[in-house]
Amino acid sequence: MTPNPPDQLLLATGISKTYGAVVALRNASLGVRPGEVHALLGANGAGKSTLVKILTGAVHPDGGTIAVRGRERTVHSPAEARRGGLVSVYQEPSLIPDLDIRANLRITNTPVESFRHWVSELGLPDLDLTSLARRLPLASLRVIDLARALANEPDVLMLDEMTAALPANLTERVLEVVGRRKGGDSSVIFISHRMIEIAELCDRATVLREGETVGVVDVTAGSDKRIVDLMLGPMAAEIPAAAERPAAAPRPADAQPRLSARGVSDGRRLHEVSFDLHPGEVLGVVALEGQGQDELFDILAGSSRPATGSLVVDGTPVAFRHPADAIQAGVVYVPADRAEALMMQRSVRENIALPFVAGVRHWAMLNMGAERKTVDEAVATLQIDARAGNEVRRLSGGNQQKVTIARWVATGVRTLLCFDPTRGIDIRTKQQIYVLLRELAQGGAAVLLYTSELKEVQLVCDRAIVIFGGRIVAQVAGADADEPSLLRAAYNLAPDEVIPELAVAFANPDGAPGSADTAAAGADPDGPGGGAPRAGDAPTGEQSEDPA
Amino acid sequence: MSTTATLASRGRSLVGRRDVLRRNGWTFGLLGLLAVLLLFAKIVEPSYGVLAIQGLGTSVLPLAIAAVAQAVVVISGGIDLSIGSMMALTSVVAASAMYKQPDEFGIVVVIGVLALGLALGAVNGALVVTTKVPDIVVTLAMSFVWAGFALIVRPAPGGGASSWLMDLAVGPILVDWIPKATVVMLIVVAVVWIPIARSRLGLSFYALGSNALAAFRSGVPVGRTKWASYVVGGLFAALGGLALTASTGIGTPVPGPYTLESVAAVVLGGVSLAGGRGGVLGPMIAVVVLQMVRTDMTFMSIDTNLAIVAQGVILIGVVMFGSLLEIRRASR
Amino acid sequence: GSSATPSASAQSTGPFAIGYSNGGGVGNGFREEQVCTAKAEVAALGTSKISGITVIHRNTDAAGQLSDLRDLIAKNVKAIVFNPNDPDALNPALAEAHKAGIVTVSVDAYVTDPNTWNLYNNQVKYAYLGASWLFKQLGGKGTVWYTRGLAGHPADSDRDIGFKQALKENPGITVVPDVNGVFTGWDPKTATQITNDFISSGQYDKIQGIWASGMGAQIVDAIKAANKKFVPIADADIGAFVKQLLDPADYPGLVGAAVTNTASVGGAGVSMAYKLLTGQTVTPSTGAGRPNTVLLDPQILDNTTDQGKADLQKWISVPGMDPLWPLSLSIPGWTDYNPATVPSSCKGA
Amino acid sequence: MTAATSRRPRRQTAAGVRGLFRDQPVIPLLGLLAILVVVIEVVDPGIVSIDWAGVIIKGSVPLAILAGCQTIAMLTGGIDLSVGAVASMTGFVTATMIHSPGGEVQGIVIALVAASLAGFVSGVGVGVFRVHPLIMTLGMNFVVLGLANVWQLQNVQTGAGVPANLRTLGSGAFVEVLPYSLVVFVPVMALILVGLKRTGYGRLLYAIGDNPVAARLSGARSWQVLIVLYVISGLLAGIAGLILSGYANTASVSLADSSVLPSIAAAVIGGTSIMGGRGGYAGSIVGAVILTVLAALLTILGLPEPTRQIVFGSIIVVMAAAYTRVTAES
Ligand SMILES: Nc1ncnc2c1ncn2[C@@H]1O[C@H](COP(=O)(O)OP(=O)(O)OP(=O)(O)O)[C@@H](O)[C@H]1O
Ligand SMILES: Nc1ncnc2c1ncn2[C@@H]1O[C@H](COP(=O)(O)OP(=O)(O)OP(=O)(O)O)[C@@H](O)[C@H]1O
Ligand SMILES: [Mg+2]
Ligand SMILES: [Mg+2]
Repeated sequence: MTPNPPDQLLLATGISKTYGAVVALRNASLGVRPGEVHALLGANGAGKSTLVKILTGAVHPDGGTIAVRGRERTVHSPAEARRGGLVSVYQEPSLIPDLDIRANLRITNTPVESFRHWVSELGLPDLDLTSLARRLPLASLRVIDLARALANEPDVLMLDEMTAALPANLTERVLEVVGRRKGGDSSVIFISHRMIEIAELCDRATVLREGETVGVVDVTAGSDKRIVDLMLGPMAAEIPAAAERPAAAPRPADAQPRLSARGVSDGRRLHEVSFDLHPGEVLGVVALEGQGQDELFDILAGSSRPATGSLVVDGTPVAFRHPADAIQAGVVYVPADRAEALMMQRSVRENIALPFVAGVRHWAMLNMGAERKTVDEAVATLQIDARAGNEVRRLSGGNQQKVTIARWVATGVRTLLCFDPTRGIDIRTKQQIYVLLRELAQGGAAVLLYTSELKEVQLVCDRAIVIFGGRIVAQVAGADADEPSLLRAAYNLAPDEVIPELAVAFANPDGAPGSADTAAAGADPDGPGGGAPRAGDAPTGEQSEDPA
Repeated sequence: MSTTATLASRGRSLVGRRDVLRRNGWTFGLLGLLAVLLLFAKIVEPSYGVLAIQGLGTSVLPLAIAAVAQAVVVISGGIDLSIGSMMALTSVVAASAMYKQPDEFGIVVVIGVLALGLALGAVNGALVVTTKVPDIVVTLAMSFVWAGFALIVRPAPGGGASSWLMDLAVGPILVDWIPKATVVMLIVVAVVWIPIARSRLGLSFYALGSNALAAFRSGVPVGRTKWASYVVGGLFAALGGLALTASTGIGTPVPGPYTLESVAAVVLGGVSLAGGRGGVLGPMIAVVVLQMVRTDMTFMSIDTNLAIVAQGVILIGVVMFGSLLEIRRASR
Repeated sequence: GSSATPSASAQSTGPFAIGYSNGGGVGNGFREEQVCTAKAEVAALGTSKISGITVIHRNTDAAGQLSDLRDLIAKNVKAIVFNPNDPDALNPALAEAHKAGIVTVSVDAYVTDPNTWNLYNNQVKYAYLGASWLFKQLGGKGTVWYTRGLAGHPADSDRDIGFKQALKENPGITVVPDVNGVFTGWDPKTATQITNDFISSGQYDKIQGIWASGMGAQIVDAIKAANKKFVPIADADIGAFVKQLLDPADYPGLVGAAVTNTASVGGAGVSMAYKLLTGQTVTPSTGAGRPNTVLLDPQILDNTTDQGKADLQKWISVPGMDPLWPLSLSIPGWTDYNPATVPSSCKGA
Repeated sequence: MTAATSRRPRRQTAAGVRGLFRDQPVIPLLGLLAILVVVIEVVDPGIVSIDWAGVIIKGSVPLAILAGCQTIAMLTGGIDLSVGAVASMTGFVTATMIHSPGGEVQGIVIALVAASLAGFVSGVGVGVFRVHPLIMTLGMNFVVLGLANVWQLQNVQTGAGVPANLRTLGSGAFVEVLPYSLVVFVPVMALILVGLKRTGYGRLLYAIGDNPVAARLSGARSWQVLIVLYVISGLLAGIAGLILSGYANTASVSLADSSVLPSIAAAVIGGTSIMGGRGGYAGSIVGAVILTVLAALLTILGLPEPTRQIVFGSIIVVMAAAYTRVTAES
């Protein structure tokens, strides 16, 4: 792009923020030009979210200056920022649960008409404005949040891990709508841990490391590696190579499965699901958003009971009434949502040790020494940055995620149910988690892994089952679980069909009219819509092959 | 158009309808219960009639208004344990100021007392917002402070009330069956609350109570809104104090049992103590229900101590019923 | 005051249903005993005269008692006996009762409603008697600790008047902490705590006497626990206190006087209601300062003389009564029951 | 909110101090207590002495135990408004039994069982039926008061009287200095402190208060924890009631009512979050002592009742505010 520095639309310099002892941001800077989509990248704990919060007045910086269109200004509150043209879609949906959508719009002075326009652009054309936010699925909330932001016609739109929890078709819409803004006089700041989206969407990228801006990169075909190196800095070297998956060990036919599901249904979204999970294997679960995988994991983890069907653990049939029963049977669960899994005000130690004390049998005196030992081991194994460790809420998202897993690793896990454990965390941490899962399997544990990041299947899983419309529609061996075929399976399409959304995604990257229909046509008529997050990975993958 | 949307929205419109029922269902239930209790009274005591209904209207007046005050604060995600004391203070001020004064002056006093209520609420709110001490603690402590001031104003009960004010609290209006007190109460509450509820402020109350962080990010001035909720609460507390003076004709410095009873009424009235949900009508009806329960027990000459027990059991029972509904809804 | 002219509507020959309203002090010895005496009187009069009594006893304020009275009116009772939470506040309901031809009797404190009869202990006199006795003990000079009841309560305010009358007559007496005294809130725990603090701060050593408003027993026990010498104390005829006065073994050197504050007003109220219902004449006390009022003059007894001790002993008529309950269980001319029946009549609705 | 209220730069050191205080809330509280004692000594020179301390402790013990009920309840995001009625009931029931043969011990046992039972019912309501603790315990307060009063009316004649041993326990002191109530309080205190810090059950109280979902997913059955919690709370209230009746040498069904609000205030001043998940018992104890000293100060100042109340309330706000500021979360 043009070397001579054009007028910056938004320029933040020397931003710093410390929380107690921890430095979230030290001298971070960010310059955004009019009409560009600007990526904000960084490992977990780099300070991305915090920076965005500062730019929109949600957090007040300790130091630094923010200038919009050359004029310096201090932003006191999100409302003020919005009036000044700085609007952010935060990571956590910021709609008010007990108000309906219309009220939510009113409270942000959002023009309803243009909101309607944007929300249908984004794929929810007949959203009912009178429904309570509390009752809407997360994905819809994210989209509504974005539509509301767009309807406020921001100069600078900031998206913090916007696509992290979105189904494929919605992700496509978001990327496409955002892409369309290029070249205008407003710009977008885009935070994501998915390089592929960055490559598809962004013009330039600012990279944060440990709260500091370490580089600004023009996003081009080859810039990925550069960016990763910047993000990880010296650590880059230590990245473990993608775990070597040994050829699936030949299993005697009569080998007893660790956990088997027999015709499990929940009565609503899950139908007749049966599979075996063997010791020493990582079994992947692939599904578009809302195909019943949540219900399946809830049942396996003992959070809810199956309507019909049965579970068998180590050959003995079980009926879980409560997660405690599952844990008793050695079946443990790592939810995707940290807020569900962690006691934010308590220490890393207490969080990891929680399962030790849960049962009535363990209500008596604790063996502090033994506990410390186990916990420290777990912290070491997962390389948790516990600087801010006496209150988990002060850890960064990535480190919080590690704590949720450490809890079970510490107890010596037999059967591990992981629901999208790498959601919204950085490459390095992801790698660590892959390796960990493999090691657990090697150690004889059985791992069931739902992932929304399809390439993880090939990296980590011995085999994968694909769920669609609440039924298992395919089983794929890990080796040949390449993304296109997984995606086809996930959409329940015959191998030869193209996936229309993918076609759209690169047929007209700048969003030609009509793309909406094609994209919609892609979703299966009767299956609940939604899609594989990261489906966006596919197109550019193929783009290089045959530019349409 | 996309299937996500259709499905989602289909599901949603169903949900939507359930919401409508859900939002008012509890209030309807209370009205039903009230009808039953009234019928029961009529059966046990056939002479139960016009006078009793008018008495009912007067009896519930102070607590009903106190419940509204509490509801406003709770909806906004707070709680005010100083309502009883604020009522005592405003009531003694009113009674002392009106004592042996011409009726016209009474109007001035009423306005002054309402202003006082706003001021008391403003102090509570300012303390809650600026000190960041949990509102339960702040208002609990302030309940001592306001009660102290009440004792300074009037070491002993006494004073007087303008005749027109007392007239407002007793007797029928239009028809014998309509207690004037109830009509007055509904009008006053409507005049104060409806404009607020329709305004951006009312919306902010619910937003704040529902999720403070989301509210802040949506541009709700969190501090000011929380403060405002206490101010409005204070205003209603002052109205409650006036209701006390109106129905008794005097002011009593020792706070009545209104603080905790208002909390109970608010919960029985379908307002979530977590904030963000409910309205002011439910709590008012809940107060009438509580009063009728007492009346029915009196008619049945139930041992007065067992009546106290029953009061507790009913409080627990109704809320238990409510949370059972919640649990069942959640499990479905 | 003029003699009673019972309302025509009331002139009938029973049996009458009676309502009883007590607006506070659930569990409080005085208030509970009051209700018991009322029930005892009903039993004594018999079902031919009183068909039954409906008691509403709960902790509430004047407004709350208004609604209780209205419930009783709606219940069609022929008479309502009540212990008022306020002299003026209940008048609206009382007027409604009068319209409905219901006889109303206020006990333990007066109300200003012209049609209601009042029957109560003279609280001004209560304080005056005790204070005068105390001041006389001190020979008219010295420092007295003035411990009161519940700030803002009518009875407490009346007693304050009486105390100050006696004080005016004894210029040599100084009052600590000040003329407005310190409030126990009629709460035993507070009374104990205040006394402990008073003692530990050394102030106790500087006083020669204590005037108490019903918490005497707690104060004496606190002094005993601190191993201090007793100073003369005037209080009410609460069982625990009188026992202390009569127990030189456990309370050596304790000199004190007990002023009656009988809870039998409950029973007396019922019998007065019956008299009025049946058109018997009731002669109001002269000098009550208000019409339709019967003042029960308190008596005072002390343990300085053997005679006094003997009379105090007589007060403990029903053995083993709850120590927090006032002793004098009957009012000559006003109560018809046998004091021994009071405890048993507490049971049941 | 947190973001909304975050402030301008702070010195690292200040942050350090703050961190220390956040983890050791007792330190600033002891500071406040010291200040109060100094004030009281200034107001009334020579008052602060061994026996004065004894008197303060005597007065603090029942309050501190009741504050214990509130502390453990608050850690789970709850509260216990029934302690007043339960404590009074326990003292009263015991007193009505002393005349029956072997009544004293028997009475105490029966009373404590009754107290635990009341707690059990609250626990079932809160833990199983998910009734809000504020409402559940408020209701129980009515129930217990009513039943206790029925009991009183049934037993007026048995002639209640506080057992001599309870009187010694509540108001006596070893060589006029060390209150005997410490004999009961110290073990209770130790149990609660250790229980919260060193036992699995204590951990679960924090866990449930902080994040019930996480606790559930980790295999904790919160209803069990809550039922046990309110039983313990009832039992503690009962013990407090016994000491209180000895302290005032009085058995009345409303004896402890005036201690409920102070017990909550003590726990909150002690740094236990009424929202759950944060706090501890050490702070509550200091809180209770602070409130007792404060009451003593007000008595010594001989302020008229209205002023007493105003000062009492204001000081609670000021101290809670100061404490919150010192330990504020960034
Ligand atoms: N409230 C807080 N108190 C203490 N430390 C904090 C707080 N918030 C953030 N931090 C620290 O600041 C650093 C940046 O955190 P932040 O979550 O903003 O980074 P991030 O780029 O969003 O990381 P992630 O991708 O894992 O979310 C981390 O080390 C985190 O522990
Ligand atoms: N103002 C604040 N006060 C207290 N805690 C904060 C504040 N800001 C952030 N935090 C905490 O710091 C942690 C990290 O902050 P941030 O929200 O920036 O990252 P994150 O949400 O973890 O991002 P990601 O989802 O990418 O991992 C969060 O757990 C949050 O609770
Ligand atoms: Mg982030
Ligand atoms: Mg983050």
